[in-house]
Amino acid sequence: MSKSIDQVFPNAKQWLLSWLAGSPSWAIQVVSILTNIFALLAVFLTLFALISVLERKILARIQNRYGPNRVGPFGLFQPIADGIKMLIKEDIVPARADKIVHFLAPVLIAATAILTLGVIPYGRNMTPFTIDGGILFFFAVGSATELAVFMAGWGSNNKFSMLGAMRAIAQMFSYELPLIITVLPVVMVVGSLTPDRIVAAQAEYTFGLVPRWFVFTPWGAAAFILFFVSGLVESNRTPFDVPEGESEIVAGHMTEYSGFKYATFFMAEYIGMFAISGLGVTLFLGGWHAPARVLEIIPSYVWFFVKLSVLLFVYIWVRGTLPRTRIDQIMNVAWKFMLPMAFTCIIAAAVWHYAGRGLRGWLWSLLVIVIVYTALSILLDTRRKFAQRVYRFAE
Amino acid sequence: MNGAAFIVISILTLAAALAAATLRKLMHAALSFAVAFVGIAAFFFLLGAEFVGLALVFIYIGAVAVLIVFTILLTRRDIEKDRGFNWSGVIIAVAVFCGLTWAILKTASLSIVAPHIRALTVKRIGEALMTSYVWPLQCIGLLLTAALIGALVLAMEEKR
Amino acid sequence: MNSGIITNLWLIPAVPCAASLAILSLSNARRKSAAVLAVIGQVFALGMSIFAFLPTLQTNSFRAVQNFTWFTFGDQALRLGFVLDPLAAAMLVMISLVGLCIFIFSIGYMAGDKNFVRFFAYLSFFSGAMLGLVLANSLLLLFIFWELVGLASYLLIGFWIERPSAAAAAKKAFITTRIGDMGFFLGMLWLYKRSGTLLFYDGGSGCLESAGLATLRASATFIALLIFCGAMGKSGQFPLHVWLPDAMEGPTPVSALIHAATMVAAGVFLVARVYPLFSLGGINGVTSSLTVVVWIGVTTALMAALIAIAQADIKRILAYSTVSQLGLMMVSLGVGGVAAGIMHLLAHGFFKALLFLGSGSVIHGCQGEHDIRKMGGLRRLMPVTFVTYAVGMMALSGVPFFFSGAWTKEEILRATEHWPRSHAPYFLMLAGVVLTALYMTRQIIYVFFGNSRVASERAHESPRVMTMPLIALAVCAIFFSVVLTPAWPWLHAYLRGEPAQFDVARLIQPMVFVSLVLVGAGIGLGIWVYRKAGAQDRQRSAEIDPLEYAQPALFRFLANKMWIDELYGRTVITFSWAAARLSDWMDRYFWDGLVRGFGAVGRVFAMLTTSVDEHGINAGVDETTAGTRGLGRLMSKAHSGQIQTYLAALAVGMLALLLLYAWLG
Amino acid sequence: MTPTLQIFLIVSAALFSIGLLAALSRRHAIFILIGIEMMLAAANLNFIAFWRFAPKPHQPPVGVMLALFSIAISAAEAAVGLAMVIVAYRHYRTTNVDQLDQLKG
Repeated sequence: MSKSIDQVFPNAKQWLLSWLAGSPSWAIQVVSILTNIFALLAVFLTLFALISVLERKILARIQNRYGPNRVGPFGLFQPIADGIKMLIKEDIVPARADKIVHFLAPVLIAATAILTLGVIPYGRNMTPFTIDGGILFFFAVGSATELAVFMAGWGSNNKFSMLGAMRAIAQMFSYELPLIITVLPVVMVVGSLTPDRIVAAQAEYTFGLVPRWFVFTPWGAAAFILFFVSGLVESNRTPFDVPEGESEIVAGHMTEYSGFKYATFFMAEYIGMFAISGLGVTLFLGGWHAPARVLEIIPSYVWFFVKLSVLLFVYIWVRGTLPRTRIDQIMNVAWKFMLPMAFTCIIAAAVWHYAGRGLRGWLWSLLVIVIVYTALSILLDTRRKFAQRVYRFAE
Repeated sequence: MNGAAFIVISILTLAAALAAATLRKLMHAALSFAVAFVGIAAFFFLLGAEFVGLALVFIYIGAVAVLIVFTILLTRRDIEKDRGFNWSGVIIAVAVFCGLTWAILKTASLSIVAPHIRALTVKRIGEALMTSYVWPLQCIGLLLTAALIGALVLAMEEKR
Repeated sequence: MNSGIITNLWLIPAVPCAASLAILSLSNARRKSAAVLAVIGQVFALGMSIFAFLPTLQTNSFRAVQNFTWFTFGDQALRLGFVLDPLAAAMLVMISLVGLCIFIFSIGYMAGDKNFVRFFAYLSFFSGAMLGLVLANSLLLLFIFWELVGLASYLLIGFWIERPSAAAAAKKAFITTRIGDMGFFLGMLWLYKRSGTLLFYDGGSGCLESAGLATLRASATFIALLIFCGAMGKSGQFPLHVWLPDAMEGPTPVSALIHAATMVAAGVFLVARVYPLFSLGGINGVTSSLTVVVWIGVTTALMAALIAIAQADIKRILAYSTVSQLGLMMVSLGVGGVAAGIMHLLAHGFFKALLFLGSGSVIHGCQGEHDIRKMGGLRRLMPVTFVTYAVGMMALSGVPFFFSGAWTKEEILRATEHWPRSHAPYFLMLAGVVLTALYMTRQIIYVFFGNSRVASERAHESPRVMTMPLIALAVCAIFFSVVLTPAWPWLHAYLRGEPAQFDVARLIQPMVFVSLVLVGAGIGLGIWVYRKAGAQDRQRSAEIDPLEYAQPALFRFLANKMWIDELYGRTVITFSWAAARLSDWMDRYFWDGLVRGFGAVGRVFAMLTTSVDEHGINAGVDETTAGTRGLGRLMSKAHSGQIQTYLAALAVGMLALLLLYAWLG
Repeated sequence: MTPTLQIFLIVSAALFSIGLLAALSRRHAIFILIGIEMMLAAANLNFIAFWRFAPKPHQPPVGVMLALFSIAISAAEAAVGLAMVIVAYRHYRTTNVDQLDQLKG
């Protein structure tokens, strides 16, 4: 019974395709692909709508107010209202803008964001597109985001836009390195770039209770934290939202966009966030596997989305809690701290592997990480640099 | 191998490449350049070299194209519109194309269809890179480091 | 354990050298680090020396070597090595112990010097080189360290480079010892030619072992004498002793370390080390080379003792005393008392270092005054210095029973007494003992007794960092005698490789009484002669010496160091000058004229060929060049500087290749 | 219709010629770089095509390896080349290669 619930979506697709039994093979292929795309868009656009209102509500709660509660029950129809508003707004294009580039930028950014969603396994047998180098595909397509952001900045022919785009590209470039390098230990340990394999490698349980997710190894934990922070930067979220910091440069590269184009940017940002979180779940949090063997009766996709929601909640939580950092601090941390630590994760994973993947390896890799972390904090003089600031005149 | 896909991809690639070579606005040309490389990556996918295609997209769209647009941004003053066009180049290019095509068509042994081969997995490429190609790989690493530092030093603001 | 220390012997010289390099890299202000580094290096050397000393106690005639190939030329391998035997081990301990005391003393003595750091670098360097010299198992390696020691000595004598006299003294020391080293080097070459090896001990085939010695035969005498030249230079033997008193221009710790305790002993050590060469083919232990050694030693010892009586500089007196004692050691070696000579060398190392440091303390207390006639009454002002100095003085004079110098000196006298060739050295040595006691008494009366004079009025005791080494060395000078007494001649037996027996009866023997009488005579004479000198008060500080009063001509002769420097000035140096002038003249007029003559001939030929060139060959070449230049101008038109043109040319070239390919196939 | 090796090669030749066109005809230095990158890509396409159409498969896949290395090298070339363009622009205030002719013979 639980198995059929688990496989309800693949079975439904099979049933759908069985209607085309007599058609040529390419037609079946096309329909299959279209079904996948359709399902993806449906799920994630719904999720986008849901999260956009949830974020506002959670933020409101953090800031001790109510948040949207007028449209529909608990304000749940707010995104629909927002969507209608966005759609019927006037689409303003600056007179001296590079019209084509200005138009293509939101298209490209949304397209890349949605493409990256395609390789993540959402449940048992529920990977929309199985590519041999899925992880590489994720990053290859994701790197086009930078081009899109640049196009937005350039096409608007606006100083704020250009500056915002430059900032965004600078920080995205800087954090793409730790982001990718923190993925490497997982790829190394699993020996595959395929997300399905990575998920499968985390299937076992120690004593049937503690899952063998990579986040529970020292290198995995360290890599996950680095990955998460880099993900925050990649999706331009607080506390790393200098590219669109409204108090400094209006809205960065989105300054000259309005109406539906603006909504597209907004959506692309959220979908990028989903994709990064989804990848994090796949790589470190065991993908769609249940956290304990007994809990496997609950369908796999439910687990995936539960984990995804937890991560998204942390994103929102961080946004509600932390102030915006300065650009030079962001850059410093990327090159001086994140990058060396990311490399350390690779070494620690190797140590873990060669020490037998058991308790011994666990302790050794912990040692490596602790040593490098300590050395780095001494070298970078973090105790002094990150000390609480003393305000001498403000009190 | 799919003929329809081939036609679509080649038209896309060649059109984008031609746009990159001829468009007046530099920025549009650079973006067309990126599109052309997407097309080439698609070719690689079509030929079964997924990894190379992904690497191509990763490097060219993610890095080289961004570098080019940044360079355009930094040298913006005199190039809003690039007027100069050298027609002799067109003649030479066409001549080269004709020569090459003629040579290719003349060689009968080239008109073959692709045999069935084992899928080229990332694992196989990785094994080759780490065994028989490990020295070239190291050399490339060195070269990239040198290029990185060299480019930095070149582009750094000169002290006066 | 044995093999462990043998394979690691190289560490003993290496660590102080490394410390020296480390100190050199420090900035001038890092005084404390420099001193700490030097002392640590020295403590390490001392520890290693004691560690190396231990295995030599376990068996009699212990000897272990560690040889290695330095480099190979042709089919010949040049081999070096380290050796550990009682001789080396005893020297190691003495050098490192005395060195350590002097290092610590220097911290106080040099405290005000602005080149403190450099000083310690040199000291460490010297210590390392000296330790290496002692350990060398190859004449070549010994020579290398010998020269390094010479370099260190040069650097340290000339440490106060801003003083012209110091620079001159350093130069003098370097050149004088170099004259001796020339002989050493020649001897070494000769030895190598004869025996084909420079290793001392090499499992039976070394140059000091029977197989090696057999190849030498008659040439051994000359080789030994040539090597002795080196020893003469380093140990300040007549006639090459002139540099040693001048070397007192260096800082006092340097005098103590180099010119009393260790470096000058290198000559004696060298002779002891290659003793088989000297004694080869001797009858009753008498060979012609050893006879030379004896007479040189006797001459040096007496002459230096005489000169010392008439000196006024506190350090110069000690310097001549050193020369005299070294002569004594040479005599001992020459008459066959090798162990006695080395024993005296070791004992002398302790008490002479003590005396020099004591004089350093005195000089420090008297604001840098060297003249003993301006001191006086320091007994009350510097009690520690006085007591320790007195101990050193008595050890040097050879007061029996309690002081190390006495026993070793008696040992030497006993050996000299039984020399078959002649009894003259014995009696001359007895005279030397009296003289030693005399000049030391004179010095101590001038410096410590009587009234305060010009320089000693504001004298004060030195800081603890300086007095502690003094006390340590004084204790050593006394307790060292424990292993020297005839009752238990442990050191003697140890050096000779025999077991030591304990026998109280041997303590009382005629030589003790002879020595007691002689020393008593010397001291008594001194007190009698100089009894009033000490009492002179400060107004009469320029009072003439009692001896000068009695025998002015003799005193002047002695005070001017027997005019040996002047003699050299008139003879050797004048000759050198003349030779130099002659060479200069030859260079200028004779050889130059020859060269000019050839040049003139060449010039005539050159004129001839020039005319041929100009009119015959050049015309053709000019045409060719013009043509080439025109062609070049034509070609450079193609270099438009336009990248795209080049690129187009490339493409056209490719097209041409394509066409060629088509045409061919 | 299944594409043959010839067709791939012709496409690659066309790409090469377009790259050559960009490098030869445009006055802007960046176009020369773009053209060179396209020519290199055409060569890569050839490598992959020859690998794919080889009657006997290679082990290791030589063509793919060559293409990978060539991509890496061309990336390095692009980085250095663009840095040079920036430097030249800073120095001569132009990126027009016609005016960058100080080495004229």
